[in-house]
Amino acid sequence: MSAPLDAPPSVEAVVLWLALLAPPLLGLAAWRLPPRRMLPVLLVGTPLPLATLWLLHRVSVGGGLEGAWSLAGLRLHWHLDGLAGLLLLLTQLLLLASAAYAVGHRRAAAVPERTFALFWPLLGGLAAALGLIWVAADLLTLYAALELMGLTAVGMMLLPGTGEALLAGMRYLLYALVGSLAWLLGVALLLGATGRLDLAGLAAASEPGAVTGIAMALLAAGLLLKAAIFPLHGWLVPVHASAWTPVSALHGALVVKASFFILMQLWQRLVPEAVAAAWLLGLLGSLAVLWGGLQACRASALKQVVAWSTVGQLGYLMLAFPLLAGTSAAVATLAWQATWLQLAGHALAKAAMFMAAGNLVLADGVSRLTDLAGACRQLPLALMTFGIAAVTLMGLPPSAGFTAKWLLLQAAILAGQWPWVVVLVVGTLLTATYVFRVFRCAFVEASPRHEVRPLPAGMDLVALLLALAALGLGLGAEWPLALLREEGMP
Amino acid sequence: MSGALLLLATLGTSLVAAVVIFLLPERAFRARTGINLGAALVKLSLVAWMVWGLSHGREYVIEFPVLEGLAFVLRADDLGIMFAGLSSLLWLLTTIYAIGYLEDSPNRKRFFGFFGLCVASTLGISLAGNLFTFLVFYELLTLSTYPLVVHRGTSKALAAGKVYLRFTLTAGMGLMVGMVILHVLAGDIRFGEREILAELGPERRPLLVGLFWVLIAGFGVKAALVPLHGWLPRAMVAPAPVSALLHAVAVVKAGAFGIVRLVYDVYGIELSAELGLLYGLVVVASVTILFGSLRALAQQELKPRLAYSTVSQVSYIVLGIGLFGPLGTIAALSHLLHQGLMKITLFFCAGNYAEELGIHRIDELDGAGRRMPLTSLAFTVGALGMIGLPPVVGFLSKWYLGTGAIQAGMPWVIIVLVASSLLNAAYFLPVLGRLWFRPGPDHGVGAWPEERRLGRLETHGWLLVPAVATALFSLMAGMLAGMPFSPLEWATRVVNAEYLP
Amino acid sequence: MSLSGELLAAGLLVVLAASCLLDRYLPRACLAFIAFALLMALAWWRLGAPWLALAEAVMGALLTGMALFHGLGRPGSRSPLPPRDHEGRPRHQAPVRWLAALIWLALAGMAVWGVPGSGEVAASAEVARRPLLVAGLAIMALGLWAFAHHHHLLRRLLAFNVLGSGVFLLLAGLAGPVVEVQGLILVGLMVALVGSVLGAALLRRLHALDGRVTLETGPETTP
Amino acid sequence: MSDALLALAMPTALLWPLLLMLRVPLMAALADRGRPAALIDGLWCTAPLPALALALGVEEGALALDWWLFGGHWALDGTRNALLAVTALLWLLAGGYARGYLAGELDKAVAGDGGAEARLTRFALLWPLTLSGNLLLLVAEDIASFYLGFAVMTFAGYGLVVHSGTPDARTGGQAYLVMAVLGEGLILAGLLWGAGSAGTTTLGGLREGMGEAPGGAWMGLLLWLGFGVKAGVVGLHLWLPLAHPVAPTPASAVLSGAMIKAGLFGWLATLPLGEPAATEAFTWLGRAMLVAGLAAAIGAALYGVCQRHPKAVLAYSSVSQMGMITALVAMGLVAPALWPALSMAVVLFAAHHGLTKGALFLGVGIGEHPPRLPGWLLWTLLALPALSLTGALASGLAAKWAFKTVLYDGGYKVVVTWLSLAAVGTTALMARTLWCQWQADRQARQDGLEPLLSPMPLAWLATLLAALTLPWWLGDELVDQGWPPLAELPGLLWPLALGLAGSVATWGVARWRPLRVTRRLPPGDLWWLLVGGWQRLRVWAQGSLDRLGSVQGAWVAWWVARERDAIEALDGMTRGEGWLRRHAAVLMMGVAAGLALLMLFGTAGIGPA
Repeated sequence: MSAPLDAPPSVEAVVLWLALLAPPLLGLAAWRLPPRRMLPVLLVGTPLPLATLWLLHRVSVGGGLEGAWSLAGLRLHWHLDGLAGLLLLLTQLLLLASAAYAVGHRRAAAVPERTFALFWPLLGGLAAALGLIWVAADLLTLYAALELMGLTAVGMMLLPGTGEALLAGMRYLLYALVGSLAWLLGVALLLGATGRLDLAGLAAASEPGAVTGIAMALLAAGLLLKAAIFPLHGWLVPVHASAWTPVSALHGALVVKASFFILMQLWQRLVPEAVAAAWLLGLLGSLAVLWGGLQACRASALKQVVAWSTVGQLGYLMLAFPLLAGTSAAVATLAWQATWLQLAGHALAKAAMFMAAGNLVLADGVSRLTDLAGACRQLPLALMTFGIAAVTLMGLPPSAGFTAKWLLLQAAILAGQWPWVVVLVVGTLLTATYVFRVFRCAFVEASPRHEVRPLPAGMDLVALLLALAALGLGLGAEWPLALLREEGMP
Repeated sequence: MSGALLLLATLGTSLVAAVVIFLLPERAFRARTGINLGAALVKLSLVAWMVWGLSHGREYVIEFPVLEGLAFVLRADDLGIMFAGLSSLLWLLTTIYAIGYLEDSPNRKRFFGFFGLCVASTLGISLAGNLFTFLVFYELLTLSTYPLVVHRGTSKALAAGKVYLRFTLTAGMGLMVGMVILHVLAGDIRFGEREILAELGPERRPLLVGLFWVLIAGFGVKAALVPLHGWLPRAMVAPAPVSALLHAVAVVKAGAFGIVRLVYDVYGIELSAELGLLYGLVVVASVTILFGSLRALAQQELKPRLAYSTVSQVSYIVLGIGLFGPLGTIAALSHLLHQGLMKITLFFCAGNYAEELGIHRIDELDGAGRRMPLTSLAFTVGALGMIGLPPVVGFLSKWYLGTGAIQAGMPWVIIVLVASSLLNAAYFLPVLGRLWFRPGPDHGVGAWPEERRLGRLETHGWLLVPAVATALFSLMAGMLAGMPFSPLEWATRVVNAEYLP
Repeated sequence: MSLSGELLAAGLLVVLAASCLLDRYLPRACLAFIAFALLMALAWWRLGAPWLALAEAVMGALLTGMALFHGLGRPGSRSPLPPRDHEGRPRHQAPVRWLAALIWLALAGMAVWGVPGSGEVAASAEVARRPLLVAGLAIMALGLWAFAHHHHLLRRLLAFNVLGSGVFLLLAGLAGPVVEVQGLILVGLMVALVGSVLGAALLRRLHALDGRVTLETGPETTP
Repeated sequence: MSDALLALAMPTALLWPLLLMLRVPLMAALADRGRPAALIDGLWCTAPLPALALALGVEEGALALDWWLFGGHWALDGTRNALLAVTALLWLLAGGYARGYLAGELDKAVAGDGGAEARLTRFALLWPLTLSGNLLLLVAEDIASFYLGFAVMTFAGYGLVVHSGTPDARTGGQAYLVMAVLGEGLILAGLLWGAGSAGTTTLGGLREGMGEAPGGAWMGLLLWLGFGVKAGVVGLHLWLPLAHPVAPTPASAVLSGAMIKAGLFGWLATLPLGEPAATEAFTWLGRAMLVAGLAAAIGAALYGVCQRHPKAVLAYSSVSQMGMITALVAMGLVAPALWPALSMAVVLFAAHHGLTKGALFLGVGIGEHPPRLPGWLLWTLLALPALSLTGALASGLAAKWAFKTVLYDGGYKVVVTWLSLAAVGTTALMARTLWCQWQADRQARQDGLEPLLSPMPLAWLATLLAALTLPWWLGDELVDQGWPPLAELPGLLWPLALGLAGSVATWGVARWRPLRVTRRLPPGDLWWLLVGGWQRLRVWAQGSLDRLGSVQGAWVAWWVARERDAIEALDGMTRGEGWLRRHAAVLMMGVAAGLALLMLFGTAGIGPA
């Protein structure tokens, strides 16, 4: 985007855009020169989260940043507040982790280097798309970023090239495209009604009514499909089960949540008072929790369990809608914090869990749960990582999942919305059921030993660090949440 | 060392030990043993330091906010340090025991790692300064004990682990919901801020009663109150040190300690009495006491019998809480320690019999007193204490419970106590009779199921020493109950300082 | 631009879209789609968006068409797709799909009728765009129905492309050919193209792997 | 005696037996394998010596130990001294006797009999332990120590009862233990209740508090029955005739002579005897005790004469004698004014019975292994304590005279008459004992005599001597009634005459036509009924438990089946996933429609806002 700027950009803006645009460039560079070790990847990538940290510090001191580009008569807006900054930081950390993991994965899974080289530009594209989504403040940028994210994600899913992966990727592609068209239709209606594309202007110009409502309904349906919320989650599990581990990790952790993020942004700005519809979303979320949990309990392969768990966990996020719609400020603040904490905790934990599961599968050479017997002896670290990540997913202390669940419960109880309390309780128990099902299989002692392939130590380490981060976020939640609280809600 | 640092160091000792153990390779037997014992000793001395400090009026608090209006609080008060002292003392002994017990068995690294985590959680429970912090460690305890329960990896162990989780996780959820409701109602209640709930309006009273029972149910699962006790006898499949820890310190005590905290430090004893909650507690405890004893009587194997005995004995604590009055409170608090000492002795001994002679059933114990005199002596001390005979500590608890019941105007509790004593006698005396007075393989009658001759003494020294030590402790704590820093004295101090109504 | 011309164009668009979506003979359907895309380009031209028209002609008609025919496979090439779609769907589900598409249509229609007059859209242009709006709605509903109805992956790709075009028409019809709309449509076109290319390539691979032309797996595929 | 000395002497007296006990395993460990040490040596026998010295050397004294349990409080006074002296003396002599009695076991052990060695070790360990319990309970003034002593004595005593390990011993031990546990329970209940309402930890406080407490009589009843188990109150005496015959003779002697008296001491220490302030209910308790005591005194005599084992006869005699003492103690509640004088008589009676019964029991052993004494001398010596017990001689006469005068002075002639009737029974019992011993002696003399200078006869003789001379050495205040004038003798001796006459008559009848009744009246009377009832109860309980188990099994099976069904249903549901996957597009339209409808029409809000 080499467009003339309105005003000389601030240092912060420059840093932000550098941080956003660096990954694709790095990705392209890595395509030509694929990294063979983890350390260079980490070294090259580390400045990005550091830059974001600095930006966050600036934001917390001086309030949100915003700005606009002009491009052929179009004005494209962006803004960076606490939430966007935190999500950006989370994204960069996860990308870095999966990039590092991917190096090890390639080596351990013996993927041909040429095949794998494609991973890097796609990763860079995904990083740029996610970053754009967090900071975008108009629908056009959002649309472009969403599509970029969807296409790069599909591309990454297809990389293994197996029949399953192709099939699942095809399904993902079709549904992602249709979902974006539904979203585009909603955008069209909004644009027609208000003539604005920037979020702030849209919020100011739109008035609650049939048009906004229908537009939001169509748009939401599209985004729900992309976010794999029950009952539109059908494409998610096959995709996760067949993709490479770093890809599934990124996808489960971030990609589906980007759609949720957009939906939340629009919903809060345009139809914050649509209580009934918000309850429907909450209901869908609840069903997702139940359905995902039950399916995970019955799944037979390890990665499937993890994938189904994503379906279930995404449901928790949806509970934010009823808790934010038409409730008191106290409830809304609680629910707002809970949602983003849950998102962050789940992102870290899910990535860690996918990586741990990937390590188990890769090292053990089996994918079925029942074949895991003895894993606790042979692969203690991977299993431990899996366990720590599972603690967050179950929402047991001292994890981020726990703190988020505490906030959600508090919000639900304060608002008197008891059904969500039941959902949270049942969801936790279901999660515990499938998580410990894995452990029950792994703890079996009387089993034939099979050969364990040694994995690069970094793979376990990356996963463990992510899981520990999710755990530490539980008690260390005050810093990010304070940023969120200062910022307030849109 | 500042107060906060001391607290963190105490908590961190076992945590760091656990992490280091996880990092060590499986073969590093010596290093692991050294770390285990070193950490246990360091922790014990740190706790002793805090006991000394507390008795000199020092304060030990550390806190930081986790959420808006919700803090993570660690605070050593008299009551907490009592439990901390128990857990660190018994951790040391159990560690010694476990080192001997698990010699040459697989997965020791995992075992000791989670063992350390388990103790760290127990310590966290004892030092928690509000319900939130308590819950954090309470759930952590559930998680860290699971690998210990299923340690053997047999299908029976895994099934027991499943049942264990079903009970404890469900209870944990109930607890969490109850705590959140309480939080919504009254904000962040630090332990000891009893006036917050007491000052709520009368229209909140029914809600408070309901919440109380929800929370009691949550704690009651770990404390194995009937009918929430189902997991405990099944968890017997775990290795002996785990059973010992589970029954004596960690899990059941955590539940009982939670009830203590809830009644004394959150609701306040007066409010609980006003709301009529204590009578219900007494009834629940009485039913549990009798039910546990009756079930124990029906068991043919040693460990299940001990397990049901735990069900019965832990409820003494609850019973003491329910007896609104200083004596009942003293009974509850001191029994927290007393039961730990006695029960851990019994489990150590049961483990010794199983390890050395392969004995699991009671009728295989004939004449074991001659073969393993010190173990049998320790077992005898524990059993007599459970029956409530002086000078073992069990008598003190029973005495204070009985007199407390009279003071509380519930003389029928004495019937429960005496009936429980008789039942205890009925299931322990035959065991003792078999140990000492029946001719067995050492008298030339029959043979041991699986004799192993683990050491030059009657069994492995690492196994023998802890059992004898805890037996001695429970004997001394009873005989020297009038000495300063004895459990009874400390409980009296707690009551005098904080809970006298 | 006369209204009747617009009406004619709109009607032609709908007819082409329908023939593209309903034809079981795939090469013909693809050809219909190319014609449809060219007509779309014409429509853009007439709306006063020449760049968009160019983009539509190049990306929508030419490149997408090529991609589709690549997906179909030349008769001489290795493992071409059967030119006719034999996939059937159980009859009893058809009403549900119709109903869903109609509700969708109704919703969009309600919203569309609610939109004009509220914003900055010029009144003169409004009338001229009305047929486009109707056509866009119809094409969108048709596309959505077809996407839900068809199993054959190529037909689903076609349906998706038609659906996209419908949405673009609606977009232009609602807000006029303003720069924002052009931007959105341009992005949409690019995405559609990439999606079609990717989809067609995938279809080839899948067909080459195990001869499948649908997503269905297992015994539930064709009851 | 100075406090400091007392503070040293009292723990010494209690700890000495324990030290000797600890010496046993040390000796056993030091001894060579296969050459068992002589565990029961002279030093071992000295266990009660410090206590005896304490009892005889100290008049009054108290010792407070703050660190001990709830605060230890040990004391010595008149009653305690007397009982302590008699107890210690009896334990001392019986210990000496045991040296000889167990010499046979030692020989067997040396010969390589592992069982004998184990039994010997056990005996050597438990004897001093039981002793220390017995001593502790006598000096304890705080409830905890008292209960501790009582419990130690009771449970360690079990080991002495089952010493021989035969099935009979097992049965006797079982009866002993069951009744003891029951008694402990009752005592604990009474103590807790009493101490709880009085808010005290000492026996004195308990006694005073109980007299006035509401429900005090019920506490009294619990304590009476609880201690009554040990003291052989009728109905609770079942263990006595079962345990005594099977226990080794020295153990029987201390059981019957010393440990039974612990029950009596329990009454004296806890019941508000002679308290004028005690409530009316206590009078009723006293009456019940009186009736029970007299019933025991007479009933046990009637049942006892039908026994064949001399020790069983003696056990019933103990029940009978303790019944008489119960009746006397009861008078302390019925007529509090009499108690100061009566208490002396009770203690004297108890002391007399303790030593005399000890001598009699030891005599049974002597009859089985007769020393080289002329027959007439031996039989005179054996008959002397019997006569004393009937109240015709020495300490017996003094004791009888003591309570008779007090009761006469108080105007309770009826009680005296009943007691005299009991004395008739005692005479019959003694005659029966001697007869049984005569039978055994004839058998034994054929097997050979043993030398006089072995510990057994010496200990027996010493006991005899101590028993007969009791009034002269025990203490002046206890025998302040002095000796009866000659004119009163017929009044005191007629029961003896009557009893003798009856015995001779019965003997004559029995010679003419053997009485079968002895076969049908086994020792332990009601015990066998209880055992029968217990068996039936167990069968019933087992049956119902089995039924319960099957119900539970069905319940569990039902739940397992439901779980399986649920999982099947779940699997069915999860197949719905395929449907969801295929119809995602339609579902998206549905979701959009639902959302839109709610947006349009549901703005009023379904959910609570």
